[in-house]
Amino acid sequence: MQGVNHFFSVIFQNRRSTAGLIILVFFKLMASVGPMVFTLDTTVDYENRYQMPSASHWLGTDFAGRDTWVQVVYGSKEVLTIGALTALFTLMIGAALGMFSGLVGGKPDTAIMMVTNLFLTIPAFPILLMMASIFSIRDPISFAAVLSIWGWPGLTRAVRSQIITLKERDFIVICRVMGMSNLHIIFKELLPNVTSYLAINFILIMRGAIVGSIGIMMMGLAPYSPMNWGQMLVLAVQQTGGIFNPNGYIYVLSPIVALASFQLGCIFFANGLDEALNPRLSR
Amino acid sequence: MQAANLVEIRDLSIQFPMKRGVVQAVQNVSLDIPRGKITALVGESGSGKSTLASALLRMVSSPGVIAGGSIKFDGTELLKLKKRELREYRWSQTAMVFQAAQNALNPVVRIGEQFIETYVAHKKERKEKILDKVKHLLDYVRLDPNRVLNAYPHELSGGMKQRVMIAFSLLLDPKLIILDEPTTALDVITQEYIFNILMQIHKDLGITMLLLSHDIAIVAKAADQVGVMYAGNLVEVGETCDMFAAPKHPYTSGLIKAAPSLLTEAAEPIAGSPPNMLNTPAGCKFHPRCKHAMEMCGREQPPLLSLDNQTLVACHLHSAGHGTEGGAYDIAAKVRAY
Amino acid sequence: MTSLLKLEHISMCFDGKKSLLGERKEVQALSDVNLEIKPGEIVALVGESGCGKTTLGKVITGLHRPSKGRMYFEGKDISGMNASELKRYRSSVQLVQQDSYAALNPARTIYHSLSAPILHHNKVKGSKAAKAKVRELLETVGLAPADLYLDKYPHQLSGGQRQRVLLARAISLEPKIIVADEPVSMVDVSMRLSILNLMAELNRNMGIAFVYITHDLATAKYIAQSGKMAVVYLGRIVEFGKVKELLSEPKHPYLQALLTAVPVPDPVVAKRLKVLPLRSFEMPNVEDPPHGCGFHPRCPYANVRCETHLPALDDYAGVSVACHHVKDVPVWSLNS
Amino acid sequence: MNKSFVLRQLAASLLTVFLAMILTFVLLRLTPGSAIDAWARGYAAQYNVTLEKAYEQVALMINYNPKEPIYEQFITYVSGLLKGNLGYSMVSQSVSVNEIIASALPWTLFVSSIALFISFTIGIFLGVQMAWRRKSLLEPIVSVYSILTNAVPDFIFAILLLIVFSYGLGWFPINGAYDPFLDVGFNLDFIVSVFYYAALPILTFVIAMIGDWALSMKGSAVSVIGEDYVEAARARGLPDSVIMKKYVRKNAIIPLVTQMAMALGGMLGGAILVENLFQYPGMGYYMGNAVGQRDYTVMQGILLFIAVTMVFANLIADLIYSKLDPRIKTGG
Amino acid sequence: ACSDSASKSSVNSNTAQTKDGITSDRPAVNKDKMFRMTGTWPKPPLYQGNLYAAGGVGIPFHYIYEGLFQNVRSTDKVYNILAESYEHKGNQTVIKLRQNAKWNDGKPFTSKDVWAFYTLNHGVEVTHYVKSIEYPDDYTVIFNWFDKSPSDEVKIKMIGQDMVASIPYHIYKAFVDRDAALLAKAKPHNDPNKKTPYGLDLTQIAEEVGKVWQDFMKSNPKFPITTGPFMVKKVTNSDLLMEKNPYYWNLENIHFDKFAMKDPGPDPAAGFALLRSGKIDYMEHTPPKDILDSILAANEDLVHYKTFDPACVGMIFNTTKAPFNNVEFRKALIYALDREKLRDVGNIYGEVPKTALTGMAPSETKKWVTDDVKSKLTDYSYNPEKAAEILNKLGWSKGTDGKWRDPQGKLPEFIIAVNSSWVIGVNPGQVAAEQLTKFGIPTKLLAVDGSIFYKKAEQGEYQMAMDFTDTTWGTMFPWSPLRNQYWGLLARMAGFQKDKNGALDLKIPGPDGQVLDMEKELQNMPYLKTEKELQEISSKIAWITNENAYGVDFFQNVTGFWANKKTVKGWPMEDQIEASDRNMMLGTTPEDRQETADLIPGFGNHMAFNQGRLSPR
Ligand SMILES: Nc1ncnc2c1ncn2[C@@H]1O[C@H](COP(=O)(O)OP(=O)(O)OP(=O)(O)O)[C@@H](O)[C@H]1O
Ligand SMILES: Nc1ncnc2c1ncn2[C@@H]1O[C@H](COP(=O)(O)OP(=O)(O)OP(=O)(O)O)[C@@H](O)[C@H]1O
Ligand SMILES: [Mg+2]
Ligand SMILES: [Mg+2]
Repeated sequence: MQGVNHFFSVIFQNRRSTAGLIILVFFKLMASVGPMVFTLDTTVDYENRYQMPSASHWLGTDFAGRDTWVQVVYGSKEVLTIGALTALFTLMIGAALGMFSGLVGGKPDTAIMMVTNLFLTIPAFPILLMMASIFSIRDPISFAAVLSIWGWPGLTRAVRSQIITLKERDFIVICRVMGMSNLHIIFKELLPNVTSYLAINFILIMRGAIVGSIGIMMMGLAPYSPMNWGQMLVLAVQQTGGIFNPNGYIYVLSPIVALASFQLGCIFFANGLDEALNPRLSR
Repeated sequence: MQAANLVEIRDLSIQFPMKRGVVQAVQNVSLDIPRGKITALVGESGSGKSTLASALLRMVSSPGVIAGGSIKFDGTELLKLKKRELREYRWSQTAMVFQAAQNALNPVVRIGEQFIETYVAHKKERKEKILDKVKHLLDYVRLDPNRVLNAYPHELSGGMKQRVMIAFSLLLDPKLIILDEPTTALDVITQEYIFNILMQIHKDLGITMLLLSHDIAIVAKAADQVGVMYAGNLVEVGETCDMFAAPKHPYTSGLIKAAPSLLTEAAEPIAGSPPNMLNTPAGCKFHPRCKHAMEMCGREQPPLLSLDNQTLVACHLHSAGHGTEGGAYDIAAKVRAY
Repeated sequence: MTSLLKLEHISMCFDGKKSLLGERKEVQALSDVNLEIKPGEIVALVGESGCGKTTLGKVITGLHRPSKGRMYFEGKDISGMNASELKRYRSSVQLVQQDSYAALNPARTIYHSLSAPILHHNKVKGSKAAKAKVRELLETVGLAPADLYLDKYPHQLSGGQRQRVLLARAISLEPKIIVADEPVSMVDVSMRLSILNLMAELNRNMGIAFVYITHDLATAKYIAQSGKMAVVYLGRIVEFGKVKELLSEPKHPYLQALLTAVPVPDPVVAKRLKVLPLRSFEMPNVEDPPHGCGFHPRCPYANVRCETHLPALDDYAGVSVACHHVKDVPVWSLNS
Repeated sequence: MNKSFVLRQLAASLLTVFLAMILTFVLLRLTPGSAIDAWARGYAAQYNVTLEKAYEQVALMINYNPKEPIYEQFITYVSGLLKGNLGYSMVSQSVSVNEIIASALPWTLFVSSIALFISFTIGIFLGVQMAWRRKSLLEPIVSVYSILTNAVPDFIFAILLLIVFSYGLGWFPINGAYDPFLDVGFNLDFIVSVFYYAALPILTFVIAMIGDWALSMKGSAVSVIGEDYVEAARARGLPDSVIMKKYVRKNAIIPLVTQMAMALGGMLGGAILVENLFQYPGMGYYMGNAVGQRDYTVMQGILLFIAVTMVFANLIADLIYSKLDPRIKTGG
Repeated sequence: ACSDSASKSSVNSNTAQTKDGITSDRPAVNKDKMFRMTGTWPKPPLYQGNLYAAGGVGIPFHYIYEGLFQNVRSTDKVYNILAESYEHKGNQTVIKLRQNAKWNDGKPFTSKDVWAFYTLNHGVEVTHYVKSIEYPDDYTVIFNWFDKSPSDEVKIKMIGQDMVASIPYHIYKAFVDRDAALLAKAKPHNDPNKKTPYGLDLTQIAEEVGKVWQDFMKSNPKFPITTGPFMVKKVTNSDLLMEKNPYYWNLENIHFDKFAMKDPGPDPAAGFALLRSGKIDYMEHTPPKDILDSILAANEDLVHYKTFDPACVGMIFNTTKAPFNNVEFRKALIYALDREKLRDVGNIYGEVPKTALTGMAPSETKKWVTDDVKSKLTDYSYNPEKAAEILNKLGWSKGTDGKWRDPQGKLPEFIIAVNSSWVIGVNPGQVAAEQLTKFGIPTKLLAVDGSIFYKKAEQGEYQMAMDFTDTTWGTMFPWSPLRNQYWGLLARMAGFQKDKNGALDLKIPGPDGQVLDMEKELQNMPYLKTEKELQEISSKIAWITNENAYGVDFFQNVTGFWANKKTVKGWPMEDQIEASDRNMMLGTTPEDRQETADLIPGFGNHMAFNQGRLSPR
């Protein structure tokens, strides 16, 4: 409890991280509560396409006369889900391998690092495209799985080097002197020291995954899901001529702005998170 | 006729505004550094020694600010120097041997070049001429110039780097050299060796030195005059021998007694722990740890007063109304065992 | 009384920097070290930086497996111990490190750091008992009232307080011996003595033997007044004996040089210019140590024999010294 | 430079390349419903041959016979690779992957090295300025800029640049690598046209990368500025310009060298969408087409090629690194 | 040379354009006599000069290759191209070739080349109906049909499908001769229903024939050797340059010296930008209305033409999957779709039919369905009440949550699958899924990658699959769309039963109650001689298709093209351009439609050029 209070007090001390938190909470609410507040009416209303913002259409309407704001709201859910799942998968693989590799050392470490380096040398984006066509993407889970397949190596390397420095630290050495078990060392001593790092990475991977998912949509390798910012962007930019219609600019910009502000929130929050979760910095 | 004091610090205050409050790293400190002498500042870690010294170069690290006071260096007011004057002043007037000398050299530039670029920043000179001078200086600190000049810093041992730094400090024939714990990271033999060199330099060149240390034994060895700092305050200033013979401030005597020595068996720690600099006690900063603390110590901060011509002390035991109570504690001269 | 811990011909060799194709340089951190520690004894290990003190400490605590030699704990060879004996050895030999900040997990509270080992070793059962025990430990090391410290993070304590926490942790498993590796070199001057006093107290009251590692001879003298002292040079013990005798009458030229270099907090004595009885101030390269006596390149008394023959650690006037010239080396005194 | 260090690095690099071979090989074999089966079936239908025959023909094109045991397949594949044969396009079967890479690589190298150089130079400059003047407006501006450029995929910039400068103002060509009406060769008109046509792609990459470089450099420079030697340099009265150049920049740039190698590799393979928008005949363009057409051999060949490039770029980065940083003198 | 207005002079130099939109005596705008358009092609190093090699030669195809005849899609007109004349003599068709036709390398085009084409590329449809093809002299080709032969009209249209001048004998002699020798070894199988080349049993030689074909494919000149009006000169990623073929048999009609093609890439905006800036003279694409208007507004020289695409965007039900195996259920779904809205997001110019699916494009039913049957075709216009009524009758019930449950009380969840890269399909598909969901039948659109979609759709993986429906590409007679529906991909999507011989096993009562064997009727169609016979059978099939609701047309597609009237003249209906505000209506008269269709490369290849219709201004 005290920890939670402390956490928020640190977050709120920093203007950036406060802004970040507010933005993220806003999007989280958008994704969870939004669909209950706004009703999605997908009925085509061609006559009223590309309308400018008004009281009834906060962000105007799209190429088929549907409310853009509501689409952004409904889209946030899928975007956030994909991002969060990707981050989760990546973290699970990346952190587990990194910790194992760093702690065990020796041959397993060499082998894991070899594979990690290998993955790092083969560019991610083409592989993403390849994966997207190998495993047909159907839902946010498979989307996230594909996005995380090539996402873990960087994290593994970073976690490993963290663990290696931690491992030599005196407080871990003492654990060995005192005959503590490896499990204790991993979960009670090491993990708390990398949580802040992992939490920041969670946010950052999430944000990378969202950009990646848009690339995949752009190449037409992901399922059509108009309530996804990425797909909205693809539709607006490539398929419906939003960029040729001055009235369509709001429609084109909506997903971009939503994306950019979400990422802004991620980065700002990550800045503060480091301080909040890291007792050393919070003097 | 030159003034006897090279540096006169008056009422200097330096603050570090932090998120959780302001650190008063140096508080109303007044200190004279006599020309041609070695003045030492002792005090625990965090007592403000380095901060005070950095003010002499006008290099208080951010977010620190000099909140008030004045520093007269050889008659010039340092705090009023313009940017350009300041740059010229640094190193040519006051040089410094840093606390972490290990890291005071640019790791990717050869040492010789660092000497040259520093020289050139201040005076026009031919490269060969400069090199001659540098070689001379390196010789002086008993290093092999040919090897050192072409070396990168990491190729030298800690003791060697420290000696390079000493040579460096002499490069522009400054009037004052600040030695900020020049041997903390080194072991005893190297420490002794380096102090021998420093003393030699002092003897040969008569340069004024300001030595910062928390090791009372080092101070005893090197300094002519000692200032004792506690929590940003200067609590006592006096001649070295006088001070060791008869420390006036309870903290000073505590420090002297707390130093284990090969000479004596007895030693006694100072109770309590150093103050939190963000939240220092009211009144005399030392009173929570002081055996002789009185009611007024928690209320009023004692001023630094002159006891006689030589010694200054900031302690209510010695301020006017309480002078008689000095007998309450016995810091009479110790009988040496030898 | 049998020895608590006995080291026989211990050598420790580290691989130098790796190079796949090039030759592998080795660092001989310890060579043929013999040392005996009796229950409740204080042994100070002194020597220059890099001479192998920490390595020896780590060998004793079982963190390094020596490359040669045997180590006996209560008469039993460590390498031949079964699991329960090993467990006993492990909890009987504890370590206190130099950097109290690094030695505590920054992400966990003092209570967590202290309770984990005792719970793990079943010294207490349940969190209630653990809390009581931790309180007791904290109070033993002078951190009273304990409740003030339980929920603090390491960075919220001062250096001296943290060092006390380390000692509390070290004694929590009721050890027989504590290796204290420069426990006060990073503690503020004003508080060094109190930590040393605490250690002496633990030694006296609980009968815990201490191996006190330092390069500060003055503190070594302070804590090991009645104990013993081993002077380590380039991985070897070059002089060993009672602290008092060693300090009043150092035999080995190296110890003499060390003592000369120690500054004394007395301006009258200190200001006399001392001449170090040394030919060179630089330590030899550990990767390529000199032949014969490791000290010969720096020793003012060295001769050809020193360059070729390694002196053995022999008894001489009640202390053990490893020097060919014990008899010829002039008597040293602080004033010389 | 230590010889054994270089050799060791080289050995590690070769091992990675070998693993990359295995990985791309495995990836191809993993493709759904076996792309090779599908290919062979299609082949049999199209050319009216038996399935067996089709497999043989397909085997010729992909460098190994999918009917053989895996290790033999791999050996055939690798021996093909050793002869420098990356296989043939599955779509245009008379064209080898080698030919495709040979025609694409120069364009990509041209654009990405210029873009990298420009963005790196500007980024470094901005980064040092940001670190040096902590309170200036530059910091927040560049940070927000960098966040935005990271948030928006780079092809969006390409589209925007096209809309403004090409479609709108008409200052730059719509796409292509050079004026088709000019003779290809070493003549001034042609060279000018090559630069003219590359301007927007380069600008796209520069816009997308500057922020990152600036931020990386800022991070690195801030930690350098916190180092004692910078403080010491100031104490020595060195002018700011010297400190910034010789102390801050020289030290802060070192960790970025490896990033640079990675960035180059990333651009070789990652510029799919951008190169496609500009119809720029680089690696990403062919990669994108191969992905679109499921031309697995081409994808595999290009991936392998990029992996090899990356490995050696890293190797070179390591060597440069140890040149720049005298502290890294590895080896016994 | 055929410029009709060059001589007209205008005194008023301010009036740059005369009433009919043609410039006067000002210097030529298009000095280079260049025609510029957008297109795609395999990018070097993948570009090569063999039409049959994988990847082909791209859009330039339409301007460089020729056949004996040219069929025009949508209007069904046939032009003589390399054939000067033809004559049906019993079971023979004798074709006289133009004597002045040459390959672009200067070699004459002869009957041997025609023979070579049908020998090497013996898989084309015509060969299934002929015993042999002879070339008695250099300029005569004789097709010897089997005894039971298609109608004369069909014969010519079948030959018209083939780009005969694409395998120059002088280049591919070795392969042609090898193949001819192999074919000579094969024995006839004497079964007229088995459609094989020249009635031969090829199983014995299949392997060797395959080898020849494969070797042929790998033998590529750098650029195609063709007889068409233009020839490829230079290829880069973004540009392809062609020049007038100096050997062209009808050279005086070709008014352009150069022909430049630009690939705008994946961003449609690039193409539009080229148009606006006047950098191209022609582009095929009908963008959404807003884009169209903005482009027209941006460049006054542009004109947009439209024409009906004889195909619909629609979807097919998988009749093997419950509940789609129930025709009433299928009907209910169709009634629940508001197809006007689907059209709005798909292609605003498209037209929504009242019928569900007739097997042929709605615009064609006018011609091929008799009035009698027309009146019997069920009207499937949007009618949710009717849909609900049907569902209720089927035992479905609508819950309070607004969702329908099947008779077992289960909540259905349906999928409409579509090829994700099919731009005009995806949006209407999504809206269709939303409409069904809103109606109370939860449905999702599954946009599947093209590489997987067709395979899975054929295997009956999806309940509803989208594609072009009622397609009438190739030649226009009703056989083509109908066989598409019952034999082709659409049939497999619908899951029609087949017997063990692979024949369609579908016997259904027609409008008059008489049961039709669909396989037999379709097999017989090409042999029908009169239009009346054709109308009769196609009417019946149209009725059957519509009543059985195998699928639903969302809307009939409209395609169009852009023209630049400043640089090129001769565009269709030039006199109406200003009147219709440069966005031309769908051609109303057959002549207008013909003129427009001829110009679209996908419809009429290079007719616009070799008839001299277009010329530089
Ligand atoms: N850059 C800084 N930012 C914030 N606080 C600082 C900074 N530099 C010094 N301080 C604070 O100022 C006080 C005095 O520090 P200073 O370094 O002068 O002490 P010191 O006596 O030199 O200690 P040490 O013996 O450890 O070198 C300390 O409390 C420290 O926390
Ligand atoms: N893990 C290791 N790998 C390689 N060499 C090592 C290792 N640990 C110590 N050494 C080397 O062994 C020698 C002895 O080191 P040790 O740490 O024991 O010295 P020390 O006496 O404790 O020095 P200090 O007073 O600086 O702590 C040194 O030369 C050191 O470089
Ligand atoms: Mg300091
Ligand atoms: Mg040590």
